[in-house]
Amino acid sequence: MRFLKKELSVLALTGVLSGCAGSPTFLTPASPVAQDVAWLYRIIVYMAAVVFVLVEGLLIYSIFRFRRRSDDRVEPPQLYGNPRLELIWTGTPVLLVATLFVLTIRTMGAVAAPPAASTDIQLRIIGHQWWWEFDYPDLGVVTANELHLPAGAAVHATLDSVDVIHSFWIPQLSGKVDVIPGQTNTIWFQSDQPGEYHGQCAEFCGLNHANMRIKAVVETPAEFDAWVSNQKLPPPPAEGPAEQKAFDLITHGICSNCHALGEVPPPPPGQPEKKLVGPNLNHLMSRSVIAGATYELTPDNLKRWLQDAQRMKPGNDMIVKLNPDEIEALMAYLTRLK
Amino acid sequence: MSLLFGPGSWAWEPSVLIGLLATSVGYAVLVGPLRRRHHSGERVPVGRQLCFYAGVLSVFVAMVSPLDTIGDEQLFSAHMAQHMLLTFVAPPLWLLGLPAWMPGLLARRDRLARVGVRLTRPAVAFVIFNGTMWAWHVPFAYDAALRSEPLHIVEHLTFMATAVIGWWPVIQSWPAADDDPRPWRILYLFLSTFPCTALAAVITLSPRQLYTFYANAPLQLGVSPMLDQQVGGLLMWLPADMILILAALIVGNRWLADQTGRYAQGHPPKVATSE
Amino acid sequence: MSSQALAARPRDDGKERTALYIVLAAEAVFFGTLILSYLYLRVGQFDWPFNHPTLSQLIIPALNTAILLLSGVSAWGSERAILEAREGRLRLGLLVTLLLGLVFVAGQVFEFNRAGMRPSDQAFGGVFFALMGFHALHVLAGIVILAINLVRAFAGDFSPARHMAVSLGSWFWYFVVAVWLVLFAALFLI
Amino acid sequence: MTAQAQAQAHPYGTASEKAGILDWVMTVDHKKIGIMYMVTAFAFFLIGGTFALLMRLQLAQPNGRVLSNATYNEIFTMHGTTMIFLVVMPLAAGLGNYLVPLMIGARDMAFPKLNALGYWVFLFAGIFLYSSFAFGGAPDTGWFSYAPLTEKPFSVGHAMDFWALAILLLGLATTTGSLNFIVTILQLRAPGMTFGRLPVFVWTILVTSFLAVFALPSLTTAGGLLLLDRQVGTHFFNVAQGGSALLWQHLFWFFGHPEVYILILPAMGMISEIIPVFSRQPIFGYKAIVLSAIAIGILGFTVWAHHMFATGMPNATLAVFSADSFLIGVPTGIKIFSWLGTMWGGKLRFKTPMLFAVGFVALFLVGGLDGVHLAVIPVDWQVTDSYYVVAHIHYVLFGGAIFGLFGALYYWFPKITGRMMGEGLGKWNFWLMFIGMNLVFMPMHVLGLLGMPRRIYTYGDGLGWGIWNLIETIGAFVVALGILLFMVNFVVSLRKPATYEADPWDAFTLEWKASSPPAAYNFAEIPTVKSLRPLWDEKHPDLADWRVRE
Repeated sequence: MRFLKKELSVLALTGVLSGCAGSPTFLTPASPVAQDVAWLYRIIVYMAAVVFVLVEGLLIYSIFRFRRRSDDRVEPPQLYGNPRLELIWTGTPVLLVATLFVLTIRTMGAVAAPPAASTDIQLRIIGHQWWWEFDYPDLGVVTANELHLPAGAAVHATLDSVDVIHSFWIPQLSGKVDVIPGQTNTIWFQSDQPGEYHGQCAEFCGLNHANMRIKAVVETPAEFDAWVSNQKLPPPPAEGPAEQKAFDLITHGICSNCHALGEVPPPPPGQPEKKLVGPNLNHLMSRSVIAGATYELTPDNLKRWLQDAQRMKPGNDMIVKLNPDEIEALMAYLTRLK
Repeated sequence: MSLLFGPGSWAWEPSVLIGLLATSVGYAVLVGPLRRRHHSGERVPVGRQLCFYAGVLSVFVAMVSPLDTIGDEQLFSAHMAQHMLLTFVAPPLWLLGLPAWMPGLLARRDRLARVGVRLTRPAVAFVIFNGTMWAWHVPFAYDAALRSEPLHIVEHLTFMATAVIGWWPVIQSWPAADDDPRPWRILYLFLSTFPCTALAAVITLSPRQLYTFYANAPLQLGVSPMLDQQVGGLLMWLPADMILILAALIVGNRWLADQTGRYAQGHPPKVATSE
Repeated sequence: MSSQALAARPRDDGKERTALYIVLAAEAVFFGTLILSYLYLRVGQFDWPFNHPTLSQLIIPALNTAILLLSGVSAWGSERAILEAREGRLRLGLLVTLLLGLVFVAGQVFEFNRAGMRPSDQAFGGVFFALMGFHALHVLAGIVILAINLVRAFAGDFSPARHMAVSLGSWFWYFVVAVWLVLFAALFLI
Repeated sequence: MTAQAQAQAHPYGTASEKAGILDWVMTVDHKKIGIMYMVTAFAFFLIGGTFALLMRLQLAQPNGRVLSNATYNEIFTMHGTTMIFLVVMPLAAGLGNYLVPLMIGARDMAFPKLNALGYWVFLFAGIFLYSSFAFGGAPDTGWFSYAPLTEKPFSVGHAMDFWALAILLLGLATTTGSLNFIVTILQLRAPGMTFGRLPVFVWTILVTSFLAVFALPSLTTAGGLLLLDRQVGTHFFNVAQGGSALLWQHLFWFFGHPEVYILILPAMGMISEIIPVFSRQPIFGYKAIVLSAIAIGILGFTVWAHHMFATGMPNATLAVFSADSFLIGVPTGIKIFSWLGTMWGGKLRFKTPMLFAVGFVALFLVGGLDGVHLAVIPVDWQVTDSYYVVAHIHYVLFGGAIFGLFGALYYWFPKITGRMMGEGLGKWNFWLMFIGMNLVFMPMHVLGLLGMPRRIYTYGDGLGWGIWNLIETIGAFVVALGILLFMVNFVVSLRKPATYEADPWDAFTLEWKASSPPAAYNFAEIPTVKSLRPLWDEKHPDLADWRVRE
């Protein structure tokens, strides 16, 4: 049985190392940080494998070697201990863990700070139950769930939560950092390879913890700049009565309770700023995902969402009941928010 | 380098030097000639004597080496290291060097002896040692000690004195005959980790500077004040706990040894098997 | 049940005492974690109401502390009394301790209200409420023990040979006093 | 059922002669209380196991439709809470209750009434916790209930109040139990039973009890403050009002890490009794095993922050806690080697208890090794809160604690009932559980590495997680089958006529000197002990351990 287990683990490891069908694993890293950690992990796994084989080997050996023959009634010589031996198997682990500790410290130092002379992106990551808000203060861009990054840039992010504890994790780009209310954590990561990376909230944060995902899109600087300049555009003016109706719903109607559209207007004097619990709707259709990156953002899904958000993501905050012509109107306008 | 050997980096404070010298000589005389003359007790093994001198040495390192100067002027962490030497390194070493008969000499003055016995009851000693430890780390007390030299001396003296009291129940009662059963000493050491861990945790996890003195101390050797404070806390956290755990294991080891005789030390029986 | 009867063994003495020591140690850890929670919040929070306590703020807590200390003395007196077989003094000691305890609790409640604090005032309101409250609960528990002992004392249930209950009661009381001294220092003096 | 089993004639008159239901309710006998603990805990074990199967069904494939997210969250929370507080702890407490007095040659626990009280409080707390299902839903914030998710605004309804109250009650029950163990072991040992001759199992119970007594207060504080926040309106965990979200984690893990050893140490003690008997050797390096238990115990109180590596602590702090956590690997290694040393040069009999004990060693090793990985901070940042951690805790608590407990049940069943458990079914039971548990938990390592976070009720396809999850679900049912066989075996064995054999395993320690099942007073006369293995001394006067000293 133990053999089977060993095979399993080996098989598993190889499966993992070969990047297992585009899984979001730090063992197929897309950033220097993840790379260092992957390297470290391989080392310690091989160390563990040696110990594993050694000890299980001893166990299996003594199982077969010292099995009592059925006819044997003689007691074996009684062995009470062996101080020298015990000293050895106290000392060896000490050396092993000491090695591990040195490796740990080395890698921590290596991943502590970004390499000099790389372009920097400032990013504010804000965790909401159950979606991610990404704010690029220097670029004046705010988006949700879909994180755009230029390849080769070092991203310096601060993490805040508006409600409970979340944890930000895009395995191929960086390890986890908890997103804690009342405490601003920081993290940096950098991706040199354009591509799409799956991330997800890693600290249980309530009903839809499983549906609080991240789609990270790393693109060439050119593509990124194009994306940014598009994101800066104001929402298009409404054309025709239907769109006007939708526009009013969004800016003054029921939608405006949770959502903003483009620039958030300053609150009327004397009133506190409205706490927006939903993503900004501007450039909605420029995102490829909706509902905490749980679904592709297609017109059909958008319509289903407007019809019954609770069926798609039970327990989320969008509990409005919209009547069919409102939905038609909204579809007409929202689908134009490219 | 200049830190280690630069001018004024070593604090050749005469009072300290004289004190240490007097202690060592006094000890040497007590365990040497005086003991032989008055037959005050069995001779002290060299190892034990070395322990005592090691204790003196660690005080020397704490009080005279640059550790002292840096701690007093620049780094909380250095100051913490100094205090660790004064409370968790020197006192146990001294007590290891103290043969059971030596306090016996004092015990002839029975009033003093009675006080000593009271003070070194585990519960009492525990409170005195940890109470002092905590009291001095209250920000205003700590800052005050840093600002006034006399108070600073009082601080260090109380640290050492109470540490001796705190370690007494652990070390002194052996090799002398045992009144309190040894297992209690393991528990005593185990419980002693709690106040240490707690105090260290508060210092380490504090999001702000606790001690104004270091918050606006001069040159920080390139260490940010916050990091300095965290390192200081950690210097108390792990080393203190580890020393206590180590002590607990040594005590437990000796205790089990004579609870089991040679049993646990692995001597196979002479007869191998019975037919 | 028979097993219970048979469980009585010569080495049984000190069972209760051992148990009490362990309980008190555990209780100490409980209050320790409470105080740590308070310190952890306090080092993170800047508007602590007692950062520089004024005399007027301290007067009542100080009085309470004195009262509790006094009760500690009388508790000690009652224990000595029974060891010296002076039942009158024992009853007196228990009674005085009990009354002082009640006064203390009343004082605590008064102080908490006088400070105009509500449990929901910021975090520190909760801290005061929790620390003083949990301690007050222990004082009340101690008072119950004292009351029982008092009744038994009037029933002439104690003698130098039979004093375990009194001693345990006193020990618990010393603990309560000690904890308050720490709390007083932690809440009002630092 | 045990009652009726023992109701048959017994040469000496058993612990539970004609034990009617009232007899059980009123009893203060440590053996009956022990049995009640075990039966109750096993019932909870079946419930918690069912929850596990439900979770596995839901996760068997991407976008599973078996459970709603609400239900799933309740179920994984209750699975964790149940297995830790209502299964492993009370099972160990039950065995301890039954065995400690027998092993140290006492006639009962130090405080029999307190002992009974502890059990009833535990039972009530369990039922109370489960009654939350009937009152608007069970707790659904995970077994470590991180604030502020547990605060009123995010956990409306009473689930969290139920959880906190139940935890406080369980804390009370465990504390009374531990107190009882400590005093019993310190005060009621038979003449000659020095601490150097205490069976390792008794030692681990002693250490565990001290851990419990000093770790639980922190949990009590946490639970108390949470209740104050929810009911009185204080703000301990409310950031907006000067509270702190991390305060909960510090309080919880200061309890939570020692808790891990509270769960595993007794199991270690059990196999330290089983392996020597079935290897026909004394435990190898008794002193080392005892001291390592003590070391693990004390170290356990200093490392709690390693559960918080991702909370944004400064690197200096991280480094220290990493080092501290590594250290725990050392005494753990000593234990594993001591067990190997005990088997080495012995004559091994592979009865079911021994199978489980060896299984423990084989599986616990894995849990130890991947546990070390979690102390490697940069790696921890990747694998913490992923399925890697789930794999780790289950190799320790299922491969470790549960295997140890099953071995112990097989080993001491004859002592408790006067009957043997069936060997054939026993072996099947072992192999199914062993193979099954590896099928369930080995792939969890892989899933963790593949980026699957723990506690998600669903996952999309195209992430390469499906296949591994499917294997796990299959494995889960293999385990379930094994446990089913155990129950069959249990019932069948109870229906067999009793043999009342006092010492069927040719064992070493005092409990086998008493009759099976032991008389209410355990020993007609209290034996005098001369070594760690009093029965070995009796059977082999010329080889007696105490002679070895001459």
